[in-house]
Amino acid sequence: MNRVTILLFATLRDYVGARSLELEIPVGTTIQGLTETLVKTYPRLEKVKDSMMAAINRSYAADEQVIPENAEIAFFPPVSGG
Amino acid sequence: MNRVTILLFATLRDYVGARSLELEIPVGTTIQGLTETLVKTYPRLEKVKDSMMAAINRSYAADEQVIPENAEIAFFPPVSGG
Amino acid sequence: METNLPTIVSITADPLDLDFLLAQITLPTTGAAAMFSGMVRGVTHHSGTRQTTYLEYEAYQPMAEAVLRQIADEMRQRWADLQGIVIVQRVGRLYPQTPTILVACTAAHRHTGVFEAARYGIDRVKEIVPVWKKEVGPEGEFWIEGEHHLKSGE
Amino acid sequence: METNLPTIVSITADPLDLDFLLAQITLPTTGAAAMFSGMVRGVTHHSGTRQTTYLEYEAYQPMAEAVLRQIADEMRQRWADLQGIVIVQRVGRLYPQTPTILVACTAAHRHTGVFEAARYGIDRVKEIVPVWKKEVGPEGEFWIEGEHHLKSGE
Repeated sequence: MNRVTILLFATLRDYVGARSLELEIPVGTTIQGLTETLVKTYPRLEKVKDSMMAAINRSYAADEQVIPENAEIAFFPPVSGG
Repeated sequence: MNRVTILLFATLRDYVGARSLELEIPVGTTIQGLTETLVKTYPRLEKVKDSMMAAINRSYAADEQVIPENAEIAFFPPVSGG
Repeated sequence: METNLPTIVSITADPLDLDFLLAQITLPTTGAAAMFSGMVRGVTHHSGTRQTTYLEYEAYQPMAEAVLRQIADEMRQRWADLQGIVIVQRVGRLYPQTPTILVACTAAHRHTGVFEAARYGIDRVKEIVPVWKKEVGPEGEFWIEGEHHLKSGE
Repeated sequence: METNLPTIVSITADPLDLDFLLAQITLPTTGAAAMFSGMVRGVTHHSGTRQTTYLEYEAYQPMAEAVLRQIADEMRQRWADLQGIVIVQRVGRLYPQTPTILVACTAAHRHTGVFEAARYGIDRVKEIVPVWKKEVGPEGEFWIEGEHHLKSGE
């Protein structure tokens, strides 16, 4: 198993009810796989999962990207800075 | 006769040797006419007279414009602010 | 690309000091600066009128600063004459009429792309920097979501 | 054109205070500002390298302020969404790396022409505002002449 940190921002934090999670995931899990796992655990994510963005170790990550060991993963809605 | 004030800026002030002049000019004198009078009196203006700009009462004035009574006339080289 | 050219990127809770930041990117050879600043609107006219009491800005700070640096690099790649670049995003609780961001760039002369570069910089900030704002007003609070969905490679 | 929109034009010997000036043109409905600032170059690369010790700026002040106001009017005519406008030209003895001018304009949003308007403003300043500068350096002093010869109607 691979132990990862998951950071959540803005609306996603409200939906999950936490700023961060520590999770054990199977080696080889992709961003898409982790997203599906989270949506099962936190059903309120269902309605925003198509617009959710992900980062691995502080870089944007595509759905199919495999999560490396001990990664810092972040999920967030479309950005609105400026 | 028409009594006018003439203000001079930048290089023109150096060529004339004064910041301002008080002059009596014939009624009906144009900017071009006044320019020719000044060039006769201050020959160093000869080489810059084609690029000299003029204002009457703080507005840009064309060569053919007639100078009104008691006007404030200004002559200056192309501007270089900013 | 010269390596000693100043690039200042920051996510900060401190007020923006434009004069100070501009001085940081003014070299002996600098003659021109283009800048963009955004502010909190207290009143927004957009299909009706909305009042804003304050905005609460939040950032994924380490990633946000890395992305700001990436944007500065993109600006330098596109406008080779740029000298200094500042991109500073303020976060925290920000009230109407408060500057929230400064994007600034300098060059020897003004016809070098400084205006286009500053505009590109703020456009990219709004597209890819992980910062979010929650709007708080008389009718409650809600997160503002951006409209940009990233394409692969961004 | 609304008449209560702030327009600040000035020829001044005082240092430019960008934060203060920006605040003067930030309304409750303002969300974006584009700005241009010019500085004295201490070193100019242009067919060789020239050193500048300082510039001495001179203005035909009352006419210059009237022309600045005319330029602000032109900006408003061309970009109807502009809210506030600042055009401040500093004069006197100015040393390298000192800001000499600020052209700034605000609007509710950034896609309203603020960048184009600021650029138009500085271009017009350099064309028609009666201000001149004398450059003083190790090889003596000389007046810098603009290249723009006015066409009728300007």
